[in-house]
Amino acid sequence: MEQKKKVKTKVISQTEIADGIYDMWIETDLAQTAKAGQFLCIYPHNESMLLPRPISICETDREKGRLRIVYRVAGKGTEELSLYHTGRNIRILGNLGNGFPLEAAVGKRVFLIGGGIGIPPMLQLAKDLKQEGKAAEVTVIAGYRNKQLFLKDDMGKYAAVYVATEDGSAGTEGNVMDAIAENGLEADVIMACGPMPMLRAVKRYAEEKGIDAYISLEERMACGVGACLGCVCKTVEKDAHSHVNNARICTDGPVFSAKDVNI
Amino acid sequence: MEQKKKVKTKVISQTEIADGIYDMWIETDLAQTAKAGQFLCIYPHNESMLLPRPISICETDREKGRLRIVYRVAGKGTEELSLYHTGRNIRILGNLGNGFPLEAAVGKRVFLIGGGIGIPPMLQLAKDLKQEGKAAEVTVIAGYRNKQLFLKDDMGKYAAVYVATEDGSAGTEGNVMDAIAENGLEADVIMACGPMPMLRAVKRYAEEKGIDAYISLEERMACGVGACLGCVCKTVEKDAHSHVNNARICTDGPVFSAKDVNI
Amino acid sequence: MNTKVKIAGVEFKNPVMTASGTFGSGMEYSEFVDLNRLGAVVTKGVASVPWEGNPTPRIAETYGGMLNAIGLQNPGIDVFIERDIPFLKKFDTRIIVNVCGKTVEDYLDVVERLGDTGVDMLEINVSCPNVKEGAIAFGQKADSLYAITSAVKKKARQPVIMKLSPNVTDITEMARAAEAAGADALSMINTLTGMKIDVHKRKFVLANRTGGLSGPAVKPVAVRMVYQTAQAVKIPIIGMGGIANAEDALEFLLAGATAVAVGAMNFANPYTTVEVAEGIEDYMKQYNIEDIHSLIGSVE
Amino acid sequence: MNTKVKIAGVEFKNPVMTASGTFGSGMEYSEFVDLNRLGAVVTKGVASVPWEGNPTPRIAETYGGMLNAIGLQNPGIDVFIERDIPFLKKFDTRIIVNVCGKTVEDYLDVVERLGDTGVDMLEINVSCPNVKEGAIAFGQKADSLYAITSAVKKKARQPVIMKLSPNVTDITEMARAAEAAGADALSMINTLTGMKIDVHKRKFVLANRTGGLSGPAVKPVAVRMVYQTAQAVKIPIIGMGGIANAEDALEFLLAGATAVAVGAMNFANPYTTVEVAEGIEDYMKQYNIEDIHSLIGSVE
Repeated sequence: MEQKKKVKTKVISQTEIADGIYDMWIETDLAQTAKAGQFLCIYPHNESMLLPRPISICETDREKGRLRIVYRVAGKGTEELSLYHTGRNIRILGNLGNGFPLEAAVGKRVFLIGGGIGIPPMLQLAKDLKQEGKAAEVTVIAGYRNKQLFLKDDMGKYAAVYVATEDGSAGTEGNVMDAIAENGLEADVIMACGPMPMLRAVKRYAEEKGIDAYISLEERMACGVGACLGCVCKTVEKDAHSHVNNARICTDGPVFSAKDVNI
Repeated sequence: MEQKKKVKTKVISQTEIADGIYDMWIETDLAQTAKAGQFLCIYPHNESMLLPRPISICETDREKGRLRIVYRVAGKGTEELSLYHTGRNIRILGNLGNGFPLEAAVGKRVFLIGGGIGIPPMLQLAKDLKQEGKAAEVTVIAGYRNKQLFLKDDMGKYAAVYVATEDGSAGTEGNVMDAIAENGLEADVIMACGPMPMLRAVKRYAEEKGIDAYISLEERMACGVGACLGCVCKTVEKDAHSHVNNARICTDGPVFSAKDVNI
Repeated sequence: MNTKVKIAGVEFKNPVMTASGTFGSGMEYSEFVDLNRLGAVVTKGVASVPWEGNPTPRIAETYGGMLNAIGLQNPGIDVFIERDIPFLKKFDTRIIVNVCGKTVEDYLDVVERLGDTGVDMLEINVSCPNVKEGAIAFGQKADSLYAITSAVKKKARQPVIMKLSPNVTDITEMARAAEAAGADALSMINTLTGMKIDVHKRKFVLANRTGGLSGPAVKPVAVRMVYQTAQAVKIPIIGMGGIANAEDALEFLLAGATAVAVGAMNFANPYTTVEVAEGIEDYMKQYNIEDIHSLIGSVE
Repeated sequence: MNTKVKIAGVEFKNPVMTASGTFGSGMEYSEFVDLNRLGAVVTKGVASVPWEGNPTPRIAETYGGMLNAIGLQNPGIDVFIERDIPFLKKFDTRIIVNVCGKTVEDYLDVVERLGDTGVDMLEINVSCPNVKEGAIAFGQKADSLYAITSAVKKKARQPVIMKLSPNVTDITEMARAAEAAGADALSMINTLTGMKIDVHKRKFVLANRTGGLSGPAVKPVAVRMVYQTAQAVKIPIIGMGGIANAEDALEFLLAGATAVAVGAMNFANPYTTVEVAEGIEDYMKQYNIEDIHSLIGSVE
């Protein structure tokens, strides 16, 4: 595994692609090694905020050496971030976490399920699976609040995309599971990121179908590198670090096999 | 007295005019009422710093509605300030303090004595005295560290300027009192701003000559408006606020008659 | 929508007050905010005679906060009664006078003088960390807090608020002592004792060496102490410590405070008090909260 | 130029250590900093058996600081001895093991197990605010602190550092109790107990409700306590609380600390420890200070 590092770099561009959803490209050689499902920690400039903000990687451009993040403004930290203009200094720590297991998709029909701000990592994942070409079939199911279908077209370049919206303004009215049912979709393995209720539904669905599911979890973090033990999740087996069924989402995850965690 | 107010406005321009000395013009209608010797409080954007930075007004442009400040980078707050580019938001509180008493100069030969970062307020003061034309003669004596004679030419437009430098690289080697002696200068009243040792020398000199001196004092401040009682100086008479010989530099000053304060 | 709160029978138009020592007697800040918009003005501490306070520097900025060591400079009760109270009476807001002293007699003297001045409440400052004599000592031992509280209660013609020090092992022990002695309300927290050193001069930044830490830096400690105290006593609490905006104030109300006070942040923004009062109303509208009492102590 | 300091006969190449619980056992941060550059690594607290710690959320950001309520999750002494100590022994730095427990016996059990492991010192954590049982109780009463300190000293084969809680009325009373009971050194401050409330959800942010406040916000309190303690006891002090850079560390040294520890700021910048060590050397060069001992306690 390549070494993690904190770098001071620059914002290449930023645009608001949906209400409160921002799309930023960052210049960094971390792009060379970034894996789908990994995340960055971004340090606010306003020093009243100490802790880095964990944000998942949406897309990587290895040739140009740049990373893309798509995030929702949820507080003071992401609000500051949303104001960064082209050329603004930005301090990031990366690449963090394990990422999704591409090998698990070999020869399989794969669901990529993203809910809300859990959609972004699905873009790079779809891209990688398409380029590797080892998956039998890749289908994205994305759950949105409304018809502001951010990243849908990007993902459409690499996979079939089915949409669910809470207000029914596009695709299936309801959640991602409703979209799967309505469209009679089938898969042999699932990779998912999104709110906890969605991940629980995915875990249940995978158990019923007897298939594997890999889910990306989140929790309040401090260090982002596995030292503070802040961001743990309950595991079925004893975790390697503390031997107490508490795995560290930032380092043992964020992606876990659904059957290994109690959520 | 016009009302004090806190305003969010913009930086018009900023340049470094000597090592670590910055020259900034700020857009604000506070310029209409600003008096020489008054100061502004500037609030840092980096919220790890709560308190406003008191900075004296160097020059006012009433027609264009802009204020000029010239300050030294002395810490994190002024360092942030020094990075503001044209158009940057800036939050200021003004106009604060009493300013120099122009009426005391009527018909008199006036010394304007500035030391280091105490020089800036002397520019607007020289300008006002020149424009009022009621002073018999206005002479500026400015003490610098070295031959980086910031603001000398500006002040030269309104008064004769004599210089002292610590390293002797320009004008009289030594301090402002040495320059007065070396050039055999005379005055009937003094207005001064600068480091405490200089102000003490000015107070002594005025006492020996039996003339009035008005000196601008500084002290660590919190509120800048007379509420916190942080920035007091020792007064000969009981102060009006607390009746304990502790006047508030931010509101009763910063300009005091030298004979009224124990420094 | 009701924002009125009552403490010891005194009604406040809203729960937003000023923290003693950060707002003078209102005169200076009346240039920036309409004092009629505030629930109460809590005055700078006043003693039986004028106090000089500590030498300068009295102020030091710290990360997310500030240290002060003013040492309760004040003009004494005579000037205060003749100048400051009449000024405050011109406004439609409650007047709470912060009382300080070096001996029990000092406190009682001031309390007595205030008896017929028509001020609404008294806040007894037994927790200022910046005066050597008396003061803080009263606020860090339960038995002496009990003693001074009952002595003040005997003399006071107005309801009595005891202002508690956070520099204690168990804030609830102090709160229970004050309540047992008859205090009508509690205000907390006063400042945490702190120190700053100039490493280049290798000197204390404050002439007094130590000072009182306030500002957003201390808010988590203050909210915790208000919550613990609200669980331990029945008398109302006025919560303070780093309140910069309505959300900060709401944290204190949810933790169990009946009212809140804005302190150091007046210095960072002279409009803070009124912005907090308006922000609380906006929050109540946003969540359709009819009566502010449904917020008090409602955290789960 | 000498940056070496000695505590209870143990020499440290420089005074910069890590604060327990913020640096794991060094493994994670060894990806960012060269552990050989540190005076010592102070490990995450270890108990006699694995501890699960508290439910999540365990972390909350506050203004200029953070709250944590990890609850001392740890793998227990067996795994620690077999995995973490060998890892740390690969580096040329001192190893200080933080010991936690719920009963005196728990502490003694761990202290005994560490006796022949070749670690350099023990830090006894009697001040963690996040575990219900034992722990904090030992650290807030002078008599129980005295009792556990002397019990540990009887069993310990290494010098003993007692880590003190700042949540007390008089830190010097606690410090003197530990010294009287034979403690070889003191470390301070552990975290201040704090709370954060989400006003929109009207819920506690931390599952544990309260957590320990650390970060630059608390530095003035920490510096003050180190200074007061240095005046009160003869044993050396390891100072910590919000150290973000060399100037912060120097404040603690000038206040009387013999060494310093970097805690929460490792999270804000993983290179902080080494930057502090280098910054102290730069400062000594700038002011021509030959021996770091001339800085310790030199504030005026």
